[in-house]
Amino acid sequence: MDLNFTPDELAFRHEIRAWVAENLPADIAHKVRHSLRLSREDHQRWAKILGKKSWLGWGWPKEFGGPGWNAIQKHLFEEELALACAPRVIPFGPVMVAPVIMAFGNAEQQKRFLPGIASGEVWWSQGYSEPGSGSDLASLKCKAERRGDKYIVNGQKTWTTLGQYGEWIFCLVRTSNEGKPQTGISFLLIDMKSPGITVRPIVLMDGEPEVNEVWFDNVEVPTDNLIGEENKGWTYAKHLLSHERTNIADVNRAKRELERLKRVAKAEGVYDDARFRDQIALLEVDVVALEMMVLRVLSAEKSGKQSLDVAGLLKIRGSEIQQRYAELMMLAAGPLSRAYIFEAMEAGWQGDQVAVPGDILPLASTFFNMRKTTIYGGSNEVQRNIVAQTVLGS
Amino acid sequence: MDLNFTPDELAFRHEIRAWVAENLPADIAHKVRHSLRLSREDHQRWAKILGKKSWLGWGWPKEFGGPGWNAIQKHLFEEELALACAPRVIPFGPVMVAPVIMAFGNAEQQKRFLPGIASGEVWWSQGYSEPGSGSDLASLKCKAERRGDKYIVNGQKTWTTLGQYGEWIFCLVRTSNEGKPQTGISFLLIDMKSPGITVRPIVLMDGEPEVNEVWFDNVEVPTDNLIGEENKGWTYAKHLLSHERTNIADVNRAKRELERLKRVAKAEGVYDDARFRDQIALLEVDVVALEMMVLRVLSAEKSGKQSLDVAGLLKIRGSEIQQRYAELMMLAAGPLSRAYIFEAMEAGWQGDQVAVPGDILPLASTFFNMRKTTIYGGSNEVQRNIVAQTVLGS
Amino acid sequence: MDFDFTEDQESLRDAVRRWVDKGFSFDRRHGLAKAGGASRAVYGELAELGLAGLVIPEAHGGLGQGPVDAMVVCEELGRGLVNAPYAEAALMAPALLSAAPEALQAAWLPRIAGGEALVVPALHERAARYRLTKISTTAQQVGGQWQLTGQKLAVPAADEADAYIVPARISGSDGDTAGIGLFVVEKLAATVAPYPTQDGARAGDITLNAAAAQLITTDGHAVLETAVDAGLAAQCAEGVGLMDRLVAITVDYMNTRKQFGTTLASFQALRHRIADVKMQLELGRSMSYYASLKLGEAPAQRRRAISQARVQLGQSMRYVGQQCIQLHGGIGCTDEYIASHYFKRLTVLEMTYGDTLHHLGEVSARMQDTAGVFA
Amino acid sequence: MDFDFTEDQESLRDAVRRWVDKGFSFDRRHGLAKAGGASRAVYGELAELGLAGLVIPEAHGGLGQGPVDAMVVCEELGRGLVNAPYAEAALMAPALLSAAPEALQAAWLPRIAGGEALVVPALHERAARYRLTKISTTAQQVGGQWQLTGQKLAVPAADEADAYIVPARISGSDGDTAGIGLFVVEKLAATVAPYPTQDGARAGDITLNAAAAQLITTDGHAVLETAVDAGLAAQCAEGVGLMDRLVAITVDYMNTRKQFGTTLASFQALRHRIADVKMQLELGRSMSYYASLKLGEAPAQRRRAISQARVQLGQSMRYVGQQCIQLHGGIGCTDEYIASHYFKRLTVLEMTYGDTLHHLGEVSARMQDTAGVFA
Repeated sequence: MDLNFTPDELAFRHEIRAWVAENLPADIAHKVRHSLRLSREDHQRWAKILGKKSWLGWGWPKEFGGPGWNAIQKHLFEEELALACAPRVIPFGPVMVAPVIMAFGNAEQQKRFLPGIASGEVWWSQGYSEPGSGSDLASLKCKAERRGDKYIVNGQKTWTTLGQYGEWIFCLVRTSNEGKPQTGISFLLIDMKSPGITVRPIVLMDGEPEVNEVWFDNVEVPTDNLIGEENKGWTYAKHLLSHERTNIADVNRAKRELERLKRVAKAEGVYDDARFRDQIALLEVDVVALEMMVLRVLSAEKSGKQSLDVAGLLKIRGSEIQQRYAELMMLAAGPLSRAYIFEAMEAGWQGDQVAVPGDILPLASTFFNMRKTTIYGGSNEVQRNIVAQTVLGS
Repeated sequence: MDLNFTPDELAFRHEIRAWVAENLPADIAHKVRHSLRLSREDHQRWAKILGKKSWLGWGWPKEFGGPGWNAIQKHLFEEELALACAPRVIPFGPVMVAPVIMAFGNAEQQKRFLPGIASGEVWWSQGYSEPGSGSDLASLKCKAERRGDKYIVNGQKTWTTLGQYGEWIFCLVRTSNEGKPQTGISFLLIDMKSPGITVRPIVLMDGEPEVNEVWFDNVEVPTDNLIGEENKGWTYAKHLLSHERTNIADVNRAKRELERLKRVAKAEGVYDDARFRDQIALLEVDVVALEMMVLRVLSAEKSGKQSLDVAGLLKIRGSEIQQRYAELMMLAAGPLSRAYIFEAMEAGWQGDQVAVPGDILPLASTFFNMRKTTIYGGSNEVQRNIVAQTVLGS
Repeated sequence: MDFDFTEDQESLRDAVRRWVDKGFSFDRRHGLAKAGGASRAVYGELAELGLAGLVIPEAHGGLGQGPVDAMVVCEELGRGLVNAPYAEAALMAPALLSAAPEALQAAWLPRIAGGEALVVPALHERAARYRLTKISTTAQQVGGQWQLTGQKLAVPAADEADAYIVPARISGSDGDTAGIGLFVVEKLAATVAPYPTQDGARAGDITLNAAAAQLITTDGHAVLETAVDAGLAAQCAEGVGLMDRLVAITVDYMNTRKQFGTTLASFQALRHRIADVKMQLELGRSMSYYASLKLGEAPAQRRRAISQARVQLGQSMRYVGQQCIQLHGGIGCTDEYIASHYFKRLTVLEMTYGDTLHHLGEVSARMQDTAGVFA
Repeated sequence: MDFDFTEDQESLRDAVRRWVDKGFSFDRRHGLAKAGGASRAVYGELAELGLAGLVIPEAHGGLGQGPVDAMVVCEELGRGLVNAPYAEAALMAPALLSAAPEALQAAWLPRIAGGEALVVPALHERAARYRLTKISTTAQQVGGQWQLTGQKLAVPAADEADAYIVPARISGSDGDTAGIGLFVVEKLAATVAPYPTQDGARAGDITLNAAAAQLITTDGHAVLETAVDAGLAAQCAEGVGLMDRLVAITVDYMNTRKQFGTTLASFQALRHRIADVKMQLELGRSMSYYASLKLGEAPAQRRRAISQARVQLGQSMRYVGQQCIQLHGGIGCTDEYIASHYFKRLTVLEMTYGDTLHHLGEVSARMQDTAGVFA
């Protein structure tokens, strides 16, 4: 057992850190540091910078143009980006659909889609959830009927994160009603400019249109866009989920936000209030424990010796921690966090006579936004079902 | 709305307080105050003192020789006894079986059994739970077969509190296997001196033989001892449960123990430790909130205006609070509470050279003993089922 | 001991509830919030019901009612998610003015009672958090006229109010209870930077630069505490109303929404959660009664009781709010659905006039050997 | 970065586990506890496995192993619910003696390593709780001989030990880190009042009345902290072993015990509970690794890390212990069933060398701007 990184790992970290310091635009980092609103252009600009370095697909193997890093290198890369206040890479392209295309797409599909993902040129969205299918995803109804070399897609997806910016969307669609619900699902790539697609933003409780409803009305999709075999889409989606390992815990961001919480607490005069400070101390322990759990998983992946099936635990704990640091920052600001100034979420906002400091203004919004984290990506209740299944073996 | 007691109620409280001060034996109160071991004789002595005053059946109507108090008077009586460190009245006779006999027993049974209960002469036990029937009480198997004017009882009861002292036991027994499990249960009074009964104490984790297994091997019980109708016992038992209203919360004891917690914390030097003190403060809020909830129920009973179905909530919260004050007292003593001296639970124990103060010695044992409170009397999980049913209406 | 409401109180409750049912739909509320949170019109309608003068003495044109009546109203306003500064304007301001010379009372109270004047306390300062004695705003007399200089933040309905009640330091320094003056400052004398609030209402920061002020009292700390306690008790009641309704909404949703072929209400883990939610609601309701019933006690007992209540309500509001969102799932996080608005109001309430940790500190500092409802 | 155990460590684990499986059944454990908690024989068996000298330098007859090896052993001792003062005698006492003059080390360490001598720290004093600098026991030199006077409470295996390592004040007063001497006091020099403990072992209060003592060091605070931290890391590991096994026992029970016609494992509310239990177990395991891996750091980093770990373990041990009893129901509360014994040991562990609140205070006091495993 050794808690230290190897000299090679440390050198790798140093390389990443230097590169990020050089290449991350300061205006974007500023927005991330203060939870300000990121534009589509901000996301794209950063994605293309990463893409140019071939690091947008930082988890990709070399054969597909990725860096071919191991689990620990990936983690170090993610950590350096997070600590430097890089925006989170929109995962739908490089992290979610790309591995599926690599594993189950044909050579033509790989050639057609992967470069645009790797470069950050094409914005992908995810079409999984439906109004009636949240935790019970397999009950999805959005239908794709085969007509010659096309699928005709009808139905609705929802909770499509930043779908208003999407150019392509990967969808789970129902291609059969026979057998178990899981067996009639296919994995389809759909051009969002296709006629018949309507996107309607849903405003979340923080006032931001972060997710969308996407309607499909007789949308024609070439059968060339089917990944793998018809009715096998559930398997591919599950493969994808098994790829989401440690980053689901978002521990790197938690470390950054814990630092920020301490800054906010100092500015608001509660860092030296023993009661409030104890809450920070408890959270600090939570963050360290989560990081240790993440490192255990990474070490197991590297050595292949231990098997650790704790993805559910990482999701549950990570999301609870995200909610907690957001809550404590808001509580530190107290009554002043009641202000809600939509424009103040833009960088450079100058509220003429408003005396509530700009640093405080996004805190409550962030707290409200964070309520989603225990719900999305498989609600924490669903995660507990999964953990219990593993623990009880029944 | 008025939080104050009426002058009449205050006068009543005063009367009780004066009587208790006069009549509660100091040696018994001392044991209660310090969580020391109470003997059968201690319990009996106090029960007979109450019985002589006709207050052992303090909840009884006048027609059966009780004082005929209303809900608030009963509460005040219970509170005064608790605060004065009277032992809890063993409830199986006066609180549990007596109301069933009054409501469903015949005149002969009432005449035969109630006087012995009211005077404290006869020690009653409860025979409900069975090894396979804990939370799922209706699945009980202990069988009573009718043979002429007798029932032949075979089977086993368990968790019989202080059953080793019992002279009579009221049992739920299976008299039919037809229909729903609930419909084949009868309510039987059994003389524990009957041949065929074996009582084996179960030692709980604090080292005390507080509960028992009771075996019935062809035990003959006169049919005269059947309460009400055969196969209707479940209804009677439920009636009894509906009588257990506010005292299940045990808030009076909680108030007394909160005081004691503060004394222990002072003696151990942690009352002025802000972190520890905050825990006491939180518990204090819990206790006041529980008391308010109890008072709301009492007021509703008195006026009949509001309907409040919160017995499940009182059980859950009351038991959690009991565990918490016991935990905090133990934590206040810290490493010193590790000592386990069986003899130190006896009043008057003098541990020659033992330097750990006698006050501390019962604290961990009490904490361990209290683990039962969230399990017995319908586990808190079962209570949550009941509360949810009420809230959801489904 | 009696927790029944009188017939008058039941009528009062019905009147408010009828007004909410008829006149304050979620659509209206949502629309007002989206348009910036203006509430003067809503407050005017409450005044028409006589509620603005609820606790103002009859001599000054009010109804002269007590804390339990105020509790009834606030609970209903909470249930209806009414975004008006009722507690501040109709309960706290009159309490503060009660310490004023008779002439000043006569100048303001009848107009407050009638709803013509909206007067709100302006208490918060930067980094003062919940300490009532940490006041940077100063007051000095210039030629017989009091002038105030300083800044107050997050003043409710700042740009809709006619006047503010402002604590300012006449002498002493942070932590001193002596030397705190209370003043009425008319809006025209202040510079107001208004903004919407997270809970769909409106607030603002006001800057006073030698602003003309009318003196209520030069020894205002005690009455400030009294008024804040009245506000806290009102918040407790509002919180109960909010929770009560949010739980009902959630129960409906659980009985309707299906996943895995069955309603959410059929999953035991969610059933136990709603049982825990119910627990927090009833503990909160119990302590809301407690707060209102203890408002008339001597200051030490009153403050202790209020803080005890707020510790419970703080925990209850947080748990009920967060869990009811969680029980909804995604829909609970959206702006177009009502639940999130209840949740946001509950969240803001916890941070007004002391959060849970603040009041825990108060309880801890005021702890006695014995405790209980009658201790 | 690597969390794999070496082959040697796996062999060590296997050796301890085999001994437990063969020689330390619950019946034996229960019997020992009922008979008063004597553990010398058990400790002797551990010594036969070489464990008494695990971390003692080879020069003094030990195996010279490190914290991870100690962690492996303690985790297995926890899993087996072994009631021997292993951490105190085999880990803490050698750490304390490492500050002694070479002659004193040579006099004791080989005998400890071989298991011939059982030497335990005697640290607790009345109302000192967990403060290592609050020491009433005094040391003075009389004719070249050190003499100690005072009382130490809850000394592990007090009447089975051959000697105690006793901190005593040479100079200074409560709170001073300077002036704390460490001494070896042989049992014969002390008056011992022994008693069984709640967790099935044995302890005692020792009274020193000008008791003859051998000086380890006159400046003992730093080494005392080091030794206590080694003990705390060992406790973390033992806690993990205890929890791991208790969870396994509970899972078995849930899969077997039927109520309402089905196994407990089929109730969703209980399934979610065991998921939460698993969470606490894995967080605890992670922080136990952390504690052992940080033992070699500089004092400030080491203390912070150890307290962070103990805050997690404190929470984990409490939750896992209490919930596993609850999940059992009545049987979990009985003395004859194994679960309650795990629970009692977990409870006692939380109160040894600092409870959760104590260590939270340490974390709070040592907080830096950044935090994390490598901070």
